[in-house]
Amino acid sequence: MAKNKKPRLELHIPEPKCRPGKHADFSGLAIPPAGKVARPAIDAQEKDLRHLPYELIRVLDDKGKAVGPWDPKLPAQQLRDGLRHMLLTREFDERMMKQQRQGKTSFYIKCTGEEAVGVAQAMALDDKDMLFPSYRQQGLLVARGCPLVRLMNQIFSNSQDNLKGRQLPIMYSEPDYGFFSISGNLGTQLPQAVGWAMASAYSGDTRIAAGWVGDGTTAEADVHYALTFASVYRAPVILTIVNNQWAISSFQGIAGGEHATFAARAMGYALPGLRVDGNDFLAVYAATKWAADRARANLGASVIELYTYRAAAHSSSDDPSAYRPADEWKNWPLGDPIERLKQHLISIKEWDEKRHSALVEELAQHVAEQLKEATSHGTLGNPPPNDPGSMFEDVLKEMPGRLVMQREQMLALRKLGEEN
Amino acid sequence: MAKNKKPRLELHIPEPKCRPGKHADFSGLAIPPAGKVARPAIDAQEKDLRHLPYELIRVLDDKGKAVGPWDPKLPAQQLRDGLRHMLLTREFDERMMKQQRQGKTSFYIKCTGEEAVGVAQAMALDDKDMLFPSYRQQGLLVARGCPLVRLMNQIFSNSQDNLKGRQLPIMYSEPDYGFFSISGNLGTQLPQAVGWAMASAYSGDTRIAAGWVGDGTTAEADVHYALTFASVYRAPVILTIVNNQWAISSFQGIAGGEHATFAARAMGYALPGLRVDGNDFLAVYAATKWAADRARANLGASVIELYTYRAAAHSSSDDPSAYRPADEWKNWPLGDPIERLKQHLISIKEWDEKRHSALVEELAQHVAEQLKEATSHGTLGNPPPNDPGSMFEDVLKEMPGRLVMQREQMLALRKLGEEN
Amino acid sequence: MARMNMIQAINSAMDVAMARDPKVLTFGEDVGYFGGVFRCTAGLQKKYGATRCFDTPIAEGGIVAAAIGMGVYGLRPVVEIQFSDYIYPAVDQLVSEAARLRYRSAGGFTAPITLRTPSGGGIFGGQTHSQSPEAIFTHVCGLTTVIPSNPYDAKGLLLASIEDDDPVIFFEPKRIYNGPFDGHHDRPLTPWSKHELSEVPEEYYTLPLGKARIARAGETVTVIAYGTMVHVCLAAAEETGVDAEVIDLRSLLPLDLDTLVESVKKTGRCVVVHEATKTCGYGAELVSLVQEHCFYNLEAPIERVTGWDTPYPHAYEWDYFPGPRRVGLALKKVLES
Amino acid sequence: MARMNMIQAINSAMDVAMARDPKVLTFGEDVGYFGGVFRCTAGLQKKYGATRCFDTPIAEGGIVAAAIGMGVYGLRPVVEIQFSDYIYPAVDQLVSEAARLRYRSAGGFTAPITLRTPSGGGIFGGQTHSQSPEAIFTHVCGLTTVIPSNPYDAKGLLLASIEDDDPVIFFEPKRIYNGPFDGHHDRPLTPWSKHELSEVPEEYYTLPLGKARIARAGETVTVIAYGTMVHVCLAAAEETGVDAEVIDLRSLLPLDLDTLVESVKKTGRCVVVHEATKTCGYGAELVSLVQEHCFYNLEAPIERVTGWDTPYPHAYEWDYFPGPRRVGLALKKVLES
Ligand SMILES: Cc1ncc(C[n+]2csc(CCOP(=O)(O)OP(=O)(O)O)c2C)c(N)n1
Ligand SMILES: Cc1ncc(C[n+]2csc(CCOP(=O)(O)OP(=O)(O)O)c2C)c(N)n1
Ligand SMILES: [Mg+2]
Ligand SMILES: [Mg+2]
Repeated sequence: MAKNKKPRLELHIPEPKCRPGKHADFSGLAIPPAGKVARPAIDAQEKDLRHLPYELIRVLDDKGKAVGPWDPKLPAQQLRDGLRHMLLTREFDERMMKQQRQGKTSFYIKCTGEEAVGVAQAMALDDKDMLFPSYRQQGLLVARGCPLVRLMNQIFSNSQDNLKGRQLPIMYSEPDYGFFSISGNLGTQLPQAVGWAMASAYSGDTRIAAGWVGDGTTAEADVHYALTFASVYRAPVILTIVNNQWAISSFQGIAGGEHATFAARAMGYALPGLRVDGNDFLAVYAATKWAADRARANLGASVIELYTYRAAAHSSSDDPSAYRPADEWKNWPLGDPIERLKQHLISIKEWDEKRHSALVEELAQHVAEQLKEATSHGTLGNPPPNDPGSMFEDVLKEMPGRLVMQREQMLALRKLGEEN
Repeated sequence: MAKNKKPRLELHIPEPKCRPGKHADFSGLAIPPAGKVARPAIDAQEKDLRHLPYELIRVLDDKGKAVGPWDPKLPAQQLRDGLRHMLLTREFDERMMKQQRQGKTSFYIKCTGEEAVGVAQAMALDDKDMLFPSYRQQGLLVARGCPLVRLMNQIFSNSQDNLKGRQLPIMYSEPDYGFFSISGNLGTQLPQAVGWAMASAYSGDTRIAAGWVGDGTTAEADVHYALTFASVYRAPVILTIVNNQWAISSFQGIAGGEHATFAARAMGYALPGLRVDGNDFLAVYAATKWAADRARANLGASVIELYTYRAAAHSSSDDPSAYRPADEWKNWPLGDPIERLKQHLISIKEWDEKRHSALVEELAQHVAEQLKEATSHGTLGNPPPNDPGSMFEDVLKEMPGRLVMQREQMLALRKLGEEN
Repeated sequence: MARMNMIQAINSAMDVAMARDPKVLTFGEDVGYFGGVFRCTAGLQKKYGATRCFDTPIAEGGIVAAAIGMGVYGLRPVVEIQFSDYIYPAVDQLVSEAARLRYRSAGGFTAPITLRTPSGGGIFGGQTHSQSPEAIFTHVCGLTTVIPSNPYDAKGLLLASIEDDDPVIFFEPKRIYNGPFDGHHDRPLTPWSKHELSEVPEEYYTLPLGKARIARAGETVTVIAYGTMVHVCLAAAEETGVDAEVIDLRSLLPLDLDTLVESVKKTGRCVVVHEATKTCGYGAELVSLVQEHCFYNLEAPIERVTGWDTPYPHAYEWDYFPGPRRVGLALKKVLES
Repeated sequence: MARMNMIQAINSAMDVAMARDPKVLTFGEDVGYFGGVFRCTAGLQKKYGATRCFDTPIAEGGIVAAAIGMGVYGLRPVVEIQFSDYIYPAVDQLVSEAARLRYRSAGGFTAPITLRTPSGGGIFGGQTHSQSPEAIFTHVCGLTTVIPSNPYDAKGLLLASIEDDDPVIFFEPKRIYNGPFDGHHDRPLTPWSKHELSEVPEEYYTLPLGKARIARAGETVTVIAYGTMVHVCLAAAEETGVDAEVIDLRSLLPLDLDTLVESVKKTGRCVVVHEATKTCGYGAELVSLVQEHCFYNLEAPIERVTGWDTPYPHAYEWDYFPGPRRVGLALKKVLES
């Protein structure tokens, strides 16, 4: 048996470079220049894609120029649409967080700084493709044209809430927009997206699926299930990992990102793993389009790591100043996806400050109107929701006997309460 | 939105090359020559180890010569010990499967063709290192000198069974031999091994841990948990994936092995992934030693894929002729670990046929004696186990009131039964 | 009509379902080419092709998750969990997702999936091939739980489960796959072919979920059981000569409460029997409901006969398994008190 | 002695345990630098270092598995599952491993781990921040289940749980972290500081697991409750003027059956209250045991007051939550029948 002298072992606990009090420091972070990563054919062999998880696909350079083989060469109107959707998403977030602060609802989650994720990916997919998002891709719904008032009604659990007041705010479910019911349980939707994609392939359909999880969520079993099933059955699905550096108060090193990239997970399943500048609208669009074309060609699933930064608090219940430097976002080297696309549009003479402020104005107006309408249907508890009996519906397709009895009990109790 | 014309999607179901009726065909399988893979320093950077999952570490060439940088250069006596342990393991398996066939116990599992796994890995580790095996590494116990009669008593659930007749045969638990309680639930032991290793590091101990799962089991959540925690906390642990090509009736393609190697899983977690000829005693020893040295030097965990073949039925309940060609093992290009080590010893003049048959004879004798002793303590149900009250012990450290009552009830019932 | 054992009846149900509806497919560990370790899917891959009957990675959670996604798409997947002892990795997808999806999406998305899994002991399978975890799922609203006790019911209930628009967990008591085992392990097993309920139509039929079966009409005590225990209870009634009314629940949820209440109001006495561990087993719910609805009719405390509150001990299988003698004593006890 | 709320009491228990025993460490999602989303581990990393209090990957199953491995090594890990709604991914490691290890290894290996997790509703957390899954674990032999109802008990029971040599699931009713919420959501919450049981010794002490507390002595009806519901039941007794004996179980398993039986034999009437869904909830086991042991003393059917058999509906929180009015009506009902 081995007889070498042995050092005492030590337990390693990953720590982020900076905590509150210190200034943000991204000096260690190597950000490769835009345009440098080759764009393989969608039918390239897996062994020729193994470099991708260690690169960073970028199209927009620091001056806002689109460079390199990944430039999707989108018509200016589509770029302006993207800008509009991202601005609308941000304005919506601002207004709704205010509502939460004013006690009009119990909970809210912003995607500030990550707007390119939902918006660019929705635009790179077809309207009929099925989306299995986490709670931070509201940009998908905005880009697909879902009326904000629908989302607001859900957030307020008001009389027009399509989820009948049953769900936590922002846990949208929008079948008509190909947007799956958001689960409060992290990660569960990812292998479901794979199952949906398998069903589409089983049925000889042409629609593909896409699923999203955050960096922290990659540690859950469901992500491993999704990768395994997607690989084994060559499912037409795009699995996006939104690496926004944080999982509530835990930095991505706690999820395994200290030495590995999340895109590298793909290699263990012989899937392409694209690592992409998540704040670069064009890069996100191009990578998603590449993966979609691959899936549509029966070449199977792809993993996309979108490298971005969670500019906002985790949620309305969270205060990041307790665990990270206040100036991190300001110093985040990949900037703001909205500013970068705006700069690009201006640099190609398809946009200017005047039109921009007009647009911002118009969108603020629009959100205000939608909010007015939503509020007219009520906000959380005001008026109190008036159909408590509906609480017993949809547990099963037909209400079982015991729930019929329980509903009667509950309604009797309510009546009694009103009498007193 | 994208408007390219779309082909109908198709669902891919992996299928092995051959099924019963056909002859085994491994022609597609590229087996690189021995000695060709470089042996990196244990403190090599992760990025310099990324080729390993796609190679196959081999030491013994087709003539039985030990070649290349991975040759552990073991003294002849250790090689003879290894041969003895492997032969003993195989003889033990043969005899116990016969016992099962004769109705002396309910269940048995052989590791035929995979003896190098348990034996070489146990010999490459220190006796105090903690082992978290699956049910197919009985070679670990043989190599650590656990008396066979102990294992036989457990298999027979007889009066001397250290597990008091509670466990399915072969689900050993041997604390004194650093061998963790085998679980009937696949994979659960792997993240536990990582937890144990974290505890050892937390305590400034020098002992490392090792865990085993099969190719099929890699799909379970626990394997992902193990890789994640081992990577994040740099746990001193060796995670071995025994790729014996089959999971009961499912070939390794169903586990994700159609296009990827299981060693490649490691890369997603920035861990070294060594892919090794699992029927090459010297290669298995050398790879395990490399990983152990790395762990002891506080450099963290390693993943080892041992490429081998399940020569036996899955278990006594299984008949492989229903799902794979009868002659697969005969044609398995990596041969038989025992034959290969024997050939090597003979080629270096440290062994000969005479000594070999004498050893085989001696071991058969030994197993027969141990079996005689075990049988003298009874076999399953004969005599019926005589301490049913013990069934209620060890549910908790102290027996709770409800179990005391239930035990009384059960014993009363038994008495009644004997009276009738 | 043909004579079928439970395995053949289940296989026939799958065959009929797949022939009738292209949206039905089945998958799980070893279910494809091999046809399942208990052979319940034998021949289906050959007949319907690999995309409709296939092997899966060993990931129970992934199997159920994929099935949910397929259900959302509009298919009707039937998955097999090889042993119910291995259902735990799938609990999150079953409890947090399958059971909640219709509710949380207000009917916008549903998971019409069926999960088949062999359960129960009596086969010397030790603690990881013998469990009866049904009570973990009957606590979860949104799940339907079915447990047949014979080939005729197995086929009719499985077809009904597959057609059900919500998730169904279909437990298959593996000890009675080949015959109506009554707990007398020391006697030869009578094969199903000798039992009237092995007369199974080859064609399509369904049995309603939530309708219990009176396995034996009786006057003096009501015995509530399901799965293997139905046969144990029938044997106990025979052997004690107690005129027990033995009710086979068939499905735990929905529960046929009316049949139970009617019977207990008649007999005034009740014994609840299951193989699962006692504490918080499904028997606790049955006892609670019976005392709630028949309090003034009860003449003796309701007895529970169950597995002991320990893991399933390999060598002591028959001291653990609730056999006819234990049930018989309970019958006498409730009659004497 | 100091005034503590539940959070402070739990934090103090952790502090005392870590100071006394270097084998105690704690980890979970956001428990390290940040100190937990409910702040129960605040300050511990600073005081004891990162290797004794740290963040984990978001993998509840991995957290429990790692804890089991550490327990096997000889440590006493205390893990936090951020919300009990997220415990399901850990069910396999808890049920198949932690609960069975001592048994299957005949005492050769054990898992002396403690799992802390906030449970229950009343905070408008919707269906994934409000669940009470205790009954899934009380069905599993080998697990101990504790639920405190006040700061004094919380500290003493948590220290006892950490010292226990077997796995303990320690539920923390999050609605009473900051005050003894009695269900009157329309009134301001009285802080713990106004409650006698917020008097908590700073130093070490333990309370035995399996010993219930008579929260209110009474003569006419026995009310069995735990966690938040204890305060709801006390309010119900006050407001109805019913002389109820309110029993706070403190631990579900081990169960203090003697105290229950003694009380029901005295009162002849019983109401069981919990927040979890009714069917197969822990209340079913309590009802079964009481009718088994007190059958001849019972003058009315035992009533269950529980959460409805639906997921927790966000906007209808107060129609779902079993409040004092519902409990009060049940008290009257058992007295009138
Ligand atoms: C199964 C489960 N465990 C824990 C939680 C609590 N939780 C909600 S969000 C979150 C962090 C997720 O981080 P990440 O995946 O990076 O997504 P992000 O919030 O950054 O978008 C946690 C731990 C949960 N919702 N579900
Ligand atoms: C959680 C779980 N699921 C399923 C099973 C049933 N089962 C036992 S062994 C086995 C195959 C395992 O194959 P592999 O991991 O390759 O190990 P091998 O038998 O080849 O050594 C299966 C599916 C189990 N024991 N546990
Ligand atoms: Mg994140
Ligand atoms: Mg295998």
